[in-house]
Amino acid sequence: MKRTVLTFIIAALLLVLPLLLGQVSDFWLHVVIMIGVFSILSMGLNVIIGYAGQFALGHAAFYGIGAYTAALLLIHYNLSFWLVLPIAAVITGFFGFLLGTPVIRLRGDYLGIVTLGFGEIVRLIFVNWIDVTRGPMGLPGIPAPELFGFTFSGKIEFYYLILVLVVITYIVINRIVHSGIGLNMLTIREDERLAESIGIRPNKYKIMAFTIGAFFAGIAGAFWAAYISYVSPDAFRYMDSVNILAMVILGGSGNLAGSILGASILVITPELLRYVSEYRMLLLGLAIVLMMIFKPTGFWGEKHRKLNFYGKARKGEGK
Amino acid sequence: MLLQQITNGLTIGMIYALIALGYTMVYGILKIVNFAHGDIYMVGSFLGLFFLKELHVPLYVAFIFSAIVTAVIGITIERTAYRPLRKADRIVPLISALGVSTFLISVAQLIWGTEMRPFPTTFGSKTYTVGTVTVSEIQILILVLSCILMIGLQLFVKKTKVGTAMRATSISLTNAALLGINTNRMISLAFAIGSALAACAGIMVGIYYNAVYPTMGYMAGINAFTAAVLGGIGSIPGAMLGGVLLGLVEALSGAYISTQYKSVISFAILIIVLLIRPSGILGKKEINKV
Amino acid sequence: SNNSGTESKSDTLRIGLAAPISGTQAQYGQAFKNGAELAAAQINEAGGIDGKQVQIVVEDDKGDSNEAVNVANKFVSDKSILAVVGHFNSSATLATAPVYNKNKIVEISPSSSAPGVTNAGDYTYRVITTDAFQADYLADWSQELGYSKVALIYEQSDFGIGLLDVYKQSAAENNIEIAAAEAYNPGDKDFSTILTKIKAAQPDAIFIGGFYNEAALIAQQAQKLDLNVDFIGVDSLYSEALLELGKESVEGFKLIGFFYPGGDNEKATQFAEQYQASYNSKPDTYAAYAYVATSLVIEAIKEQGADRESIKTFLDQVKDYEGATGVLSFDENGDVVTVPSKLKIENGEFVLFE
Amino acid sequence: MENVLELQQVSVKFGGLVALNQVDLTVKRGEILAIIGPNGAGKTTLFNIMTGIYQPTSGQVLYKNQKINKLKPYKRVDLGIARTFQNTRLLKSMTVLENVLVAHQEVNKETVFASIFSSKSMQQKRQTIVQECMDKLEMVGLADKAEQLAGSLPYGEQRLLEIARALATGCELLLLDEPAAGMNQSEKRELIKKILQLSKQYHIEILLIEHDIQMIMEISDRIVVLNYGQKIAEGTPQEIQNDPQVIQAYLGGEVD
Amino acid sequence: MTHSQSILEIEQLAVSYDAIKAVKGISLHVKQGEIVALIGTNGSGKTSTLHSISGLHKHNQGVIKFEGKDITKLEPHKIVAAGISQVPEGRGVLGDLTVMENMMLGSYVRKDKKNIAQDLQSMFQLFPRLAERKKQLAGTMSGGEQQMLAIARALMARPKLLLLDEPSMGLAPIIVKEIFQAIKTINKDGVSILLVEQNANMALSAADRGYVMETGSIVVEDRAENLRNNDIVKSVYLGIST
Ligand SMILES: Nc1ncnc2c1ncn2[C@@H]1O[C@H](COP(=O)(O)OP(=O)(O)OP(=O)(O)O)[C@@H](O)[C@H]1O
Ligand SMILES: Nc1ncnc2c1ncn2[C@@H]1O[C@H](COP(=O)(O)OP(=O)(O)OP(=O)(O)O)[C@@H](O)[C@H]1O
Ligand SMILES: [Mg+2]
Ligand SMILES: [Mg+2]
Repeated sequence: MKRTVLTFIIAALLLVLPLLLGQVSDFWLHVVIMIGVFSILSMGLNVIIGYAGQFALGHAAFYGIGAYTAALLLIHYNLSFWLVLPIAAVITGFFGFLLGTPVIRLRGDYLGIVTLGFGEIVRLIFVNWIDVTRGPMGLPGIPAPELFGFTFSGKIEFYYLILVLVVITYIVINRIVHSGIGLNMLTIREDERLAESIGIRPNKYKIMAFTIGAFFAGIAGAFWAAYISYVSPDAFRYMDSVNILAMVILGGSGNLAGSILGASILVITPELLRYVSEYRMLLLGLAIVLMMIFKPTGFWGEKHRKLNFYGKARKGEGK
Repeated sequence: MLLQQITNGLTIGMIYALIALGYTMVYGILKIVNFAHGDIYMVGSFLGLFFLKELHVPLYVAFIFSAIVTAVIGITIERTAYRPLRKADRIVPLISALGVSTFLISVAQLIWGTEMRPFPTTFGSKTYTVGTVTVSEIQILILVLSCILMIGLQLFVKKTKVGTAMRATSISLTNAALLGINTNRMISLAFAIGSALAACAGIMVGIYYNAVYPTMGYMAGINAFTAAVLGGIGSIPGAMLGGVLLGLVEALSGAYISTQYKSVISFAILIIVLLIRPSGILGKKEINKV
Repeated sequence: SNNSGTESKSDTLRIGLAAPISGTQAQYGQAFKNGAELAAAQINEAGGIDGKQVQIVVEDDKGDSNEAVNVANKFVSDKSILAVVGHFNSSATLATAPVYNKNKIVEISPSSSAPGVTNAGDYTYRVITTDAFQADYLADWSQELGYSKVALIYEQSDFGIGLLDVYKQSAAENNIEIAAAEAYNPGDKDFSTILTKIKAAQPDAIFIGGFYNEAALIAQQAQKLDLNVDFIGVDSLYSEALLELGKESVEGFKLIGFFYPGGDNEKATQFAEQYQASYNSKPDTYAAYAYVATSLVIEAIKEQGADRESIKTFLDQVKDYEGATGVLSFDENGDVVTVPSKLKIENGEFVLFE
Repeated sequence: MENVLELQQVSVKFGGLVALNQVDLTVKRGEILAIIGPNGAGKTTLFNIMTGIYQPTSGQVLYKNQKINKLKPYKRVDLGIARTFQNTRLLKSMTVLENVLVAHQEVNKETVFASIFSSKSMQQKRQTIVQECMDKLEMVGLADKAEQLAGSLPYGEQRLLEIARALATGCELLLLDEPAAGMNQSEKRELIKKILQLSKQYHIEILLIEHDIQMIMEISDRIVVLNYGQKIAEGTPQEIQNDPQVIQAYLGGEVD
Repeated sequence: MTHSQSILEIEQLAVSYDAIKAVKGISLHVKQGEIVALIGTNGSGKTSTLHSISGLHKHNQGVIKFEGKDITKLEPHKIVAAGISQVPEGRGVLGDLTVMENMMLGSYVRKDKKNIAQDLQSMFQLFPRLAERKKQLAGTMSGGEQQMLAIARALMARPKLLLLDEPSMGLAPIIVKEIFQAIKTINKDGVSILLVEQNANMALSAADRGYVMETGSIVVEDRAENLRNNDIVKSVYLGIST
């Protein structure tokens, strides 16, 4: 009951937020939109890291693939954004599958470095495949989405779009991780060998995690391309991957709401710290260390993981 | 040209290896990837610069001082940023390390500025030409010192009591403590050694390129991490081999294939090697006994 | 949410400066900041504009288009910001151009030289010439210098590639053979592979299509490899750092310069002196460009009042403005029109070539 | 009696060490077969061969007359082979119930599509799954701890949870590696009852490694004795108890 | 109560894990030269007690004294250095090290270097299997072999007090007999022993005294031979129906 009320209040707030922020400044609306983009990215990565336990350091590459796919389709083929969005997601998901298939044999840090390498390779392809990507010059002039003949021109439209995308992402991933799939992923995260000996195919679920994570990164990328109307390789660097990773961990790996929280913290904090100019990065560094020390399992860690695979089947859950 | 390229590659490789050694030290014992390691290397390099330029000490003294101060910094970082997270998931210190890295870079920028700084020593610039190959003094120093440090470290870890105790600590903190090992001290020691090695690498690189700057740890860190993994993370000869291999691959692919794609090629090779040997070239296979 | 035309009500005149204050390009950001702040300090010392002080509002874009867009949004939604000086990278300028143009606020880049910036929008200006211009100029000069075989080392960025493309084309017209064209990725510090390759090709000169830091490393490493050729480059090499880092290895470098103190441009000499007095170091090209860009905005406010739109009007009308980087005007695309000098390094100093 | 599992001339080598040497072994329908032998005799290795953790260096493994030598561990679970571990292996940060759920075959069959558009029938199915898993917990006496984290269970209960988990796979052949280790006599008593119940009531074949000779005598239908990787004896509890070779190698001189 | 000749003295020890109270204020002691058995049902808090003694678990109440000195707050490695060794539940061998390295680490805190080689020989005599497998990685040893290693390693420290957590677990009967024989021998050499065991029969026949724990409390304390005739002990731990 209390939960429903809370959900309702949050929903109402989110709906009127742009009006409130519109009064303050466009900038904060932009920040909120960025939170949305990173929430999708970190929720996707959470499936890979928080649930399947696969250490992936190349998430920005998927984000980039989504953005470039969308940009190229929108610029060269004049397709509707509403068609491009799912296509970009599917193509990116396919890349997730492609990456996942060979590397699932690797564990821990070995996987980390390979995904990092994958991320760099993808970025270098963006940089060097000039005929298609225009290399470091990037792709400018990506057309804005249209809906019923109405062109998205302001931030408010993009805000509602990202809101819808975040909600869909949350619901879909939430259902997946709270199903048998999620349970099996958790098992693999904890003990892969054990998983095998109770009948779970680790490879299947690892690839699935990569595919799901990449799919949603593709959505975020496509949105970003349309929103900024320009893509260039420097937005998809290794540091961006690490940043998304930090969002997952800080918010609490294995908890989707945590990912949104993590994205919010790590998008807002640097913006707030702009007021201290020279000391900005120094304080950001300190802030990250302090947050981790005080919340080693993230703000909403594992403990908040809802055991609702069995939903109402068992009442009185929790501790 | 081939021989010259091999020499070039070997030198870069040795530098990667030296940084990778520190990586492997810390990784070997705590099983965390110390993302801040590259930045510790940067700090070591700046400290070397400071001792040479401000205190006018001889080069070898600069090496020693910088190694000591950097070791202390390494220990401090471990105490403040990693130790409180000992019980947390292995991935958590990684993020904390990221914070440390950001912090170190900005501190360096505040103290030393953002510009690239030259290294105030004339040592190392003398060159020798043998046939078609030109080698500089500093390249020779890098090769020799790296080998000495590696062999010394390997003997220390494998043959001494303290070394064995360090390895015990890396396997299980609890069980090592039950044998009377001061695990905290072992961890501090690993950080100290890793950081001191990074400082040595930092100074040598500073001399080699005659350039020190706050973000120098970034690429170095990634390359060293790659080298450590390629050779088998946690293995000292592995770090060495991985570093040298990476350096050679970069030089040769740059020379004969494409300079734009040389990182692509070295990552591709890394991936292929790992697919064949999932724990790196000299890495130990995971014990598979239930 | 259209903010153009709103008169600032506070007593300060605020100009935005977007630059990579942190990250791997922080040094250029620092130069930007110094140059821009010097321009503001000078007008403020002189009593400001109509009694109002000029304030430079610095925002860090890390040289990353993601961050740059954040910064742009921050600037445009702050109604007191009159114009923005920045960004450093062409990709950042391109990424933010839609934001500035939509909000009708001038963005004047001191350093984004990529050809693409030309069409970025009506409110996008720059005080640096395009890569095309400089590369073309350099190719002509190369012929005058009598080079018949030139090797290129360029940064794999919009900047380097831009230079490469144009130089290659103009070189062909000037009967210069391109002996090799080798790219490096931003952040690379080891050029021994590239140089060994180039050594084998035996060129007359090497064109460095990158920044002064890398140029210094390249020269030093070339020396260690016993590679003795001429080096040429564009204005991105003009920095005290090149001399300090490169020492005797950069002796004889030939480069195009727009900013050159100590020559016949008094403004440049003045700026260099004032800069030296304020920051105790010599300015590089980027500090000078940022100074010029900021000065132009200040000039606009002085002439046309503190209003976003009228700053644009002013810039469109600028004719033969005498600044630290030479005499300049803007064409209809907001690109600068100006004439460079030829420089070389002699006895550890930049001197006029001839 | 038909053979459920059959090992033919199975050998396992680790470097120079022969852990199993040409072992023949059959598990017959409905029986409880105990494997005993000194430490390091190769008992656990035998389990590892059967469950696919190790591949035999030579020899054949047959399950219901089908060759399963090369089958991955999870495929063998599909066929109906499940096990517990000598050193307990639980998902310590997950709850007791979740530890059992993850082993349930139906949980493995859920698809992405179905879980996103989670239907009524799916919800019902999940309820059945949970109920079945609770039954397994009930059986080992851990139902009231379903919501506790597995890592906080005392050692003995961790072993019971392993059994519940193995049962949740819907196995037909259950391999228990020292299930009574760390239990006292009365707890062992309980365990014996449960094993017998599993065997007789649920018709599960059980293969059991144990060092508690009294317990072995009480529950096993047949005993196989290993020593240095070799099968040195096989027979009924009575036969084994009086086998001089067994007494000498394993029991140590006297017989209780 | 004080026991002047006690080597280990625990007073009102309480151990908790977050909300769970595993040990609820127990007092026990081990006299110099004694073997004391601690038996109890699953989850009664035996391991928790041992962990508190060796300093692995710190969220305790109460006082633990060793040779009269308060060790409650000492770090684990200092406690080992003071003379307490533990054979942990689940063996705790260092899997990636060889058998030999594990053994040598056992003597890590020893000051008398001379006798180490000799002690090593006597351990190898006690457990010939370990001598055969000096170079094998401890993690690949069989369960029982690991148990032998854990015991031998703890003894290499030449402790004054040895804490054994279920040493007979996973061992073949013949080895169990040998180990209990060894425990008695070690004890004769002057080492005091606190023995946690499920094999109550063996434990009580080796011990001088014993405690019985249930759900965090000590319910019976007596001389070992008396405990063997205690009704509860007989039915629950010895499996003799009364
Ligand atoms: N992966 C491995 N590498 C090397 N040796 C191994 C490996 N696995 C097992 N061994 C050796 O093989 C032998 C048999 O081991 P196994 O675990 O099967 O013994 P066990 O009969 O189960 O003994 P216990 O009763 O002590 O558990 C042992 O000597 C062990 O050291
Ligand atoms: N790490 C832990 N976290 C939470 N609870 C724990 C933890 N370790 C033990 N417990 C709880 O403390 C109680 C005592 O456990 P302990 O391991 O001391 O029992 P024990 O007597 O050694 O049992 P066993 O004979 O099974 O080894 C149990 O209820 C157990 O669930
Ligand atoms: Mg075994
Ligand atoms: Mg216990």
